[in-house]
Amino acid sequence: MTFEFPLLVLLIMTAAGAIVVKDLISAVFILGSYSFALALVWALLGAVDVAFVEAVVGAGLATVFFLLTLFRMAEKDTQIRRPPVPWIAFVALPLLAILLLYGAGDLPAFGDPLSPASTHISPEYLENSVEQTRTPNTVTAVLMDYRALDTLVETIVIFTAGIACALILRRGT
Amino acid sequence: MSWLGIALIVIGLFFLVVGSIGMLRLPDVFSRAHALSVTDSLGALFVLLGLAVYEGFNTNFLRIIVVLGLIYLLNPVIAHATVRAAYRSGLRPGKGDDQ
Amino acid sequence: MSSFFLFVLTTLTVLMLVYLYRVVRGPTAFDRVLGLNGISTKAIVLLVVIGTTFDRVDMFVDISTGYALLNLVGALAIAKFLEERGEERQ
Amino acid sequence: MRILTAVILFALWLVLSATYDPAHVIVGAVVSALVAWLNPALPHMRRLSWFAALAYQPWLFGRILKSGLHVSRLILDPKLPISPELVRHKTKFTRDGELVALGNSITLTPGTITVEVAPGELVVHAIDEESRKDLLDGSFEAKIAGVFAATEGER
Repeated sequence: MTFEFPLLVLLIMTAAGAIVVKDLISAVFILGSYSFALALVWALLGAVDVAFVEAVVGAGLATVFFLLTLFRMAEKDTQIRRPPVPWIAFVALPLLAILLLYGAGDLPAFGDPLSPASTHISPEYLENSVEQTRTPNTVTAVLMDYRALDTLVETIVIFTAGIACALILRRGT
Repeated sequence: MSWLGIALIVIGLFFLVVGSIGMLRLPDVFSRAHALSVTDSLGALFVLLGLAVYEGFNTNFLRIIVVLGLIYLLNPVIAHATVRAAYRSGLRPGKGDDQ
Repeated sequence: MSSFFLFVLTTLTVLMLVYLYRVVRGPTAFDRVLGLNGISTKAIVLLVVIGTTFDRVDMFVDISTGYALLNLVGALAIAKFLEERGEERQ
Repeated sequence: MRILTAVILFALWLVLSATYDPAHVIVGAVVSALVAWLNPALPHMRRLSWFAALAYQPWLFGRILKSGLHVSRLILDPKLPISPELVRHKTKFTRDGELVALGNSITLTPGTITVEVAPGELVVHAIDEESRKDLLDGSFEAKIAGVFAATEGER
């Protein structure tokens, strides 16, 4: 399945577009489309829940919150004035990229059955999750059952943040 | 059966491509909304219908029809809301406001 | 038959790029919203196509249903805010 | 009427969940009954004649196909022969149900899009002369009046 390639191109183009564009409102919309593309990548990898959260938070909530913020700002502040790029970035960033690519060469290939991650715990989940948790989707089973405490605390954090956002927004009106 | 599905998908792709071309060529917000409505109504309809037929007549067929029904109910609302916002904030069609 | 679906997926992604052009370039904010709506419609269709290739339509249809509903909420919110702002500026 | 809502919701649940063991089905039945009980019935559903509503869909699809082909030809034409214009479209509908159905159908049909809705009047953006004529011949109104024909609801 080589469909990852065009999707990754789309992902990089949206990310670059959000940085390059001149005013913040367009940047917000481009970030929204970036989230859609990223959610598609997650869906393609089979992580349906992550895709769903990405769509809800990235494309839905974040866009609306960003826009809410932008509409309370003066119009001149929504334009980006960027200082010129320092010359050292042109040297350092390619070096960093080469370093990361070099490191990525040692990672096991995607879907390699002999890598540590696929020999140690994944077979356990794949073989037992249906009868232990009665959840047809393994990713959901891992997220909601095997790591339930972790997810619970995460949910508490997100809930608190949501309440804080709601309070701040309410005080304005 | 699968050939019928593929034919429907190809027809849908044609309308999706036409919608994109319209998105590029048409001059202002109001006209571009028409291009989007071609994409939504016909392109998505034929592609999803083709996929449903390709799946065969089981519960998946019904589910794809549910998605299709959602698109048919919701996308006109979105298009209308966007165009109304454009209208109320002072844009008028016809002059081609491609700054 | 898988190559046909690969073709469909690639075409849809290229079409998303076209809408992305409208989002980046579009002179008014409403053009950007329209482009975003086009992208999300493509994303809904694309999800169902991915589901068909994986033979797991049941799983992917759920997300695309969620996408469709979320898309409505987001687009209505954006349209409402843009409307308010437009009235303020006149 | 609430029973009908519950049945529709339950059918939707069955289609989307597609696990038919007793636990899931019972949960679905309870949830859809609860939702139907907690929400007031939509006032327009009482006036809906279901047969006409079902017959309306293929007709609408025919209209969409026809005008979709027309708009596609406009878009692909190298000269781009469009003459977009806003039209004030008088209707005899004043109630929400009819207005929503009419506005939605007009927007769904390529070539015309509803811009403003008020009781008795719609502002419609039409892309060229032919779409404008299609809108003016009033066939949408006739069909939708048929869909909402059962007027025993008082409102």
